Amino acid sequence: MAQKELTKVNKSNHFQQDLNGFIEVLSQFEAWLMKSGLEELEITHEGRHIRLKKPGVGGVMMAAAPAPAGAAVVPQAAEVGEAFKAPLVGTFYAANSPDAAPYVQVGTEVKVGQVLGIIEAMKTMNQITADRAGKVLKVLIQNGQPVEFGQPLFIIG
Amino acid sequence: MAQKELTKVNKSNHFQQDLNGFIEVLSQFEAWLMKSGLEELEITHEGRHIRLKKPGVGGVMMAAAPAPAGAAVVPQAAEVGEAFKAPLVGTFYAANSPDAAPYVQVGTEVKVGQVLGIIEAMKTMNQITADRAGKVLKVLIQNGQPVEFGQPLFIIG
Amino acid sequence: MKMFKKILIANRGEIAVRIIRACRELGVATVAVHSTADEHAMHVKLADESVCIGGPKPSESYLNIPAVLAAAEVTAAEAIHPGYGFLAENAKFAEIAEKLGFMFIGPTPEHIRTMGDKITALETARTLGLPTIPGSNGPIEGVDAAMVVAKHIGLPVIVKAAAGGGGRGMKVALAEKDLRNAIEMAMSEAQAAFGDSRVYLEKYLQTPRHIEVQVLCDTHGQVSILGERDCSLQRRHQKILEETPSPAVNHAQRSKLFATVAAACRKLGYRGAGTFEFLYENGEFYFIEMNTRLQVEHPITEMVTGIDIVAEQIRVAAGEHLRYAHESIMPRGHSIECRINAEDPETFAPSPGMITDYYAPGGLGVRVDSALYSGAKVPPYYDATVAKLIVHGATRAECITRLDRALREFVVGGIKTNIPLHRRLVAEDWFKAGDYTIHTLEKYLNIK
Amino acid sequence: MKMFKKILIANRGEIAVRIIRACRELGVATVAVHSTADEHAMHVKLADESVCIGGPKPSESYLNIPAVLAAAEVTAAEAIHPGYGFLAENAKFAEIAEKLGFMFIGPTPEHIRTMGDKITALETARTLGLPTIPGSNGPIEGVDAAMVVAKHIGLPVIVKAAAGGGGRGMKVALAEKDLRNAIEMAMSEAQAAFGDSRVYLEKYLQTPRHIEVQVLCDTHGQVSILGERDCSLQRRHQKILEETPSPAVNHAQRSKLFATVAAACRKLGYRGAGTFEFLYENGEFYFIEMNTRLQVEHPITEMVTGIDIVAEQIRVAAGEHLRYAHESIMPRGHSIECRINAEDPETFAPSPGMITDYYAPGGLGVRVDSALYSGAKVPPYYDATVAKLIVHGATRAECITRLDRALREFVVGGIKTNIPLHRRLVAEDWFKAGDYTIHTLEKYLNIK
Repeated sequence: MAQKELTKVNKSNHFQQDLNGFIEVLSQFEAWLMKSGLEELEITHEGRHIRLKKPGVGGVMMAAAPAPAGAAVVPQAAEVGEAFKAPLVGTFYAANSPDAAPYVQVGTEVKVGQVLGIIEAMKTMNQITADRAGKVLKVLIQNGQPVEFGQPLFIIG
Repeated sequence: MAQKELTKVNKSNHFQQDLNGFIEVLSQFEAWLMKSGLEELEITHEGRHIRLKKPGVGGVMMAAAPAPAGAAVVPQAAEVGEAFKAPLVGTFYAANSPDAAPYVQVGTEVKVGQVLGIIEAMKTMNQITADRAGKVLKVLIQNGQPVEFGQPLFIIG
Repeated sequence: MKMFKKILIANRGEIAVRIIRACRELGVATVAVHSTADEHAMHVKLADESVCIGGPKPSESYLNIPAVLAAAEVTAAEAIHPGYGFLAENAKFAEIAEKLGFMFIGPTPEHIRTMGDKITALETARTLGLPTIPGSNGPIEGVDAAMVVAKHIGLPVIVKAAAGGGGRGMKVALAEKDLRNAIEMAMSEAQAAFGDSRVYLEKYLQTPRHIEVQVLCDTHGQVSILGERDCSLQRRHQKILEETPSPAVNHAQRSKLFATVAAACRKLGYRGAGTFEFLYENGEFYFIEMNTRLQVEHPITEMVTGIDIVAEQIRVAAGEHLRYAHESIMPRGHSIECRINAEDPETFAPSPGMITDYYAPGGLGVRVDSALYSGAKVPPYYDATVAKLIVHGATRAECITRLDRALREFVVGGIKTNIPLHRRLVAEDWFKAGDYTIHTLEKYLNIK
Repeated sequence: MKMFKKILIANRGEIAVRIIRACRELGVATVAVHSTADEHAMHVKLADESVCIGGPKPSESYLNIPAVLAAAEVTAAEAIHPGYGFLAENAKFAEIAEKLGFMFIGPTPEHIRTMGDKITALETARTLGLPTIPGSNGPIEGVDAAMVVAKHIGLPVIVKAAAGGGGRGMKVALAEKDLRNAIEMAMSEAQAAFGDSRVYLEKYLQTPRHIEVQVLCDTHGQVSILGERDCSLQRRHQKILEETPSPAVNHAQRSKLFATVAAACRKLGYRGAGTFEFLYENGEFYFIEMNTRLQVEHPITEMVTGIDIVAEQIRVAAGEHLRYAHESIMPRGHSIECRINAEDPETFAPSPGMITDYYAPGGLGVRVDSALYSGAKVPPYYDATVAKLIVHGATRAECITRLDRALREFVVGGIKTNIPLHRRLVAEDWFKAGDYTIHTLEKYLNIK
């Protein structure tokens, strides 16, 4: 069992090593599929299986870049931290006054309930607080910027 | 382990090398599928598996029965005869008068140029003649019926 | 006053798309707000900017006043169009918005408040000279007194227990010979049930139609009456098909009604677009309520008048003078709207989901207001009306055959819609004859 | 006479769809004919019946008279609508069709023939009292004689070699001081080139507009004039954008023109829909040709008049009286049509292919006539016009902003279209000012 698992991890690593060349192959298939009148392409070849599908037939629309015809399992940057998202819409402030130091910076260890910043909405200052403990790995927002509901503000891991 | 890796990389390279030829083959399948009344094409051949799918019938629309969702390379009734199609639109007559025997029936051996029936269009009687020799295997049309351009009338093999 | 540079649309779906279109045509930039469920919605794609304001539930986003106003702040919008539903008739929202310096595209908060309360609205209507359903205006004691009042109101009348509710002690007298009996029975039932024999009397409408009048007023005292709409076809108080002009109202009735409504608007000092709703029976109109906002069915009025009501709302909010004098409005032809709902056409169960195919009918006299596209999602959280098919014809008959043609072309795949119901309705003889009341649709649905 | 039970549409593409829609609204069954390339075309899907009549080339199918008529025979159609293009102005087809007992929905074969020949058409127009481009009406000898004629015609004039062609011996005199010189040079060039110094003279139009008048006539002598269209924006004699009313024509000019055309129709005894085309310059109209059929750009006239021209054609063919007296027609607002062509917007190279995405703009005042849908094919064998975007507005300015809005919404994926060109055009100041002639578009395309 352990061995099997190990094999699997190895394979996975290998897969990642191969990824660049493979992505190129995929891109060629994607280009071909997008140009074609088809909707789906599925290939099994020497132990590999690929399935590409165009976005929902659809009216698709305006702007909105068509999602790249997806395929292989993309490893998320999951283990290295999680996004703290804006709980409301408004203007973000990193500190409680223009001259003050920001509440948190990259490297700050935060506790549950610790103030991370302020979002101003309707002339009201709303303190936003950490919902979990961890270290601030990234700050994704600048002082004074408008934020949407659900917009990632920090990576805390 | 090293060996295994090498093999795999080779394979991958191979896959990439093959790509141009492969894309060409794909394009031919695509052209065939788009022309056909089918919706999907799936082929397994010497370790390769390919599946192509047309966009979801698309506009779909009104009446017009959706093309039957086809599948694997259907062996055509090719060897057993070929359809003789109506060369023009009009009303089909199997004989030159209501009482006469039909020009051809199942089993009739026809020669090139032999009269197979009459299509009336604009009050004019147009004799339709065989474009190849063979035996009438099936009669697909009844006396007095309207026919479209390209409608199969007989199977001649 | 100058036209706005940027407007935030505090709504979603077809009406948000409708408003964005009007803004584009006026050269005004647009901000869409949306819930997390509407990230890929059409109004988000069409607007110049978009802001996610909260979760899928209306209370978290489209009804979330601080979130909507914060979005207006961060995008520096100058005005807010509320559409219909959600915050459109929320006086508090209008008030806070204007306090924060945003122009609310609608009437004053006071008018929203006055008309939003049923009792205040009726009282105001009477003050404004609008006809309301005649009644005893208070409880009456004694059969003979009630007889006098009833005869004054005119038959048929409905007698209701003053202390009651829920139908107890309620009697209808259709003819004069039944009157005394009805009053006596109502009074004795009222006495038995509530220990109080006093009754209210009110005119009883047996087969009324729902007729409403579209008004448009500027801030300089000018009032335009854009015609009436017949919205009698309703199921559970939800309109599903509307038409203009009403097949039941004649020219003299219409002129009189419009003059009364115009006078009421002037007296009220109303601002923007609004709708006065009436019950109509035997040539008489009875005010029931006023909607102080854009109406779902406004497009049929646009089709016959040629006036872009949403653009006019925005112009009025920007302080412009109305460009359409009451007298200059010449409705042409006939228009019908079918509300296309994401629901089972038999059971009326909601049918959210992904739109797999979409084909909107086109050609002469056919308009589609919709937020659908192939690949769009209809989330389960919001109103079922996902599209409106609006058809215009030179005559009512032409309009109906065109409507039938357009309904047959309409393709909405992936969800169920009430298109099949509309197709059945427009084929019915009573519909073709224009012969229906507010009870017709429910009866029709119960019979089959 | 009774309305037809079944009509065969001898066409394809958007115009076949347009006609099928009109038939449906009249309660008439439809037969689509199609080539093998159009098996899955929209007109085939929409019609009640369809018949494959031949191969992809027009000559094998849509231009194949026996095949079209055989299809009408086998489906027992009573009438044939030819649309525009293909067999629409083929007098022989109209003649055979009527001989075989089918009603041809169009004018008589004689009128098609008369107006189909340029020279006969001009002669007929003069007989009918229509203004044509003034000229010498024959070759002239000698400079002095030519001077007299030229002054009679009025400047500017163009002098052409009577024996010539291809521009040789052609001179333009813009002002009187250049006249003698121009005639002398033309004559000596003509003498040198052809050994014949005689010349023709004709009024020279420097910056004309293309203005056409839509007529509708029944078989009982009634004539309706449905207004004019300005189709000056052309590239290689192909119209690409049309509007009504013309921004250049005033009320007095319009009234006079319409009266002249109406008189001509009566004198001719014309039947059905037709279009008189004129060049217009300095307040004067000059007849150039007549189209004895439905016009591509007919929808803009429908948008302002509210009259369904295709339905009227069918009614007239069925022997009905026109329902629209000339005097009752009250055009309202402004309408513009953009022809959406499957072509590269820069090089104009045709762009057939499969439609991968399709979203037609909607909302107030927007009409799309098209045979496109998501998954449709645009075959390489036929006309490049795959859709028409027709927009209506209360004013020309409103119409233009609405057009711009609609063009921005329009999505046609999988092929190239000229939508980007239309977007550029409607943004140009000269277009917004209505300031253009038949030369403007080509100059514009050459400059940039």
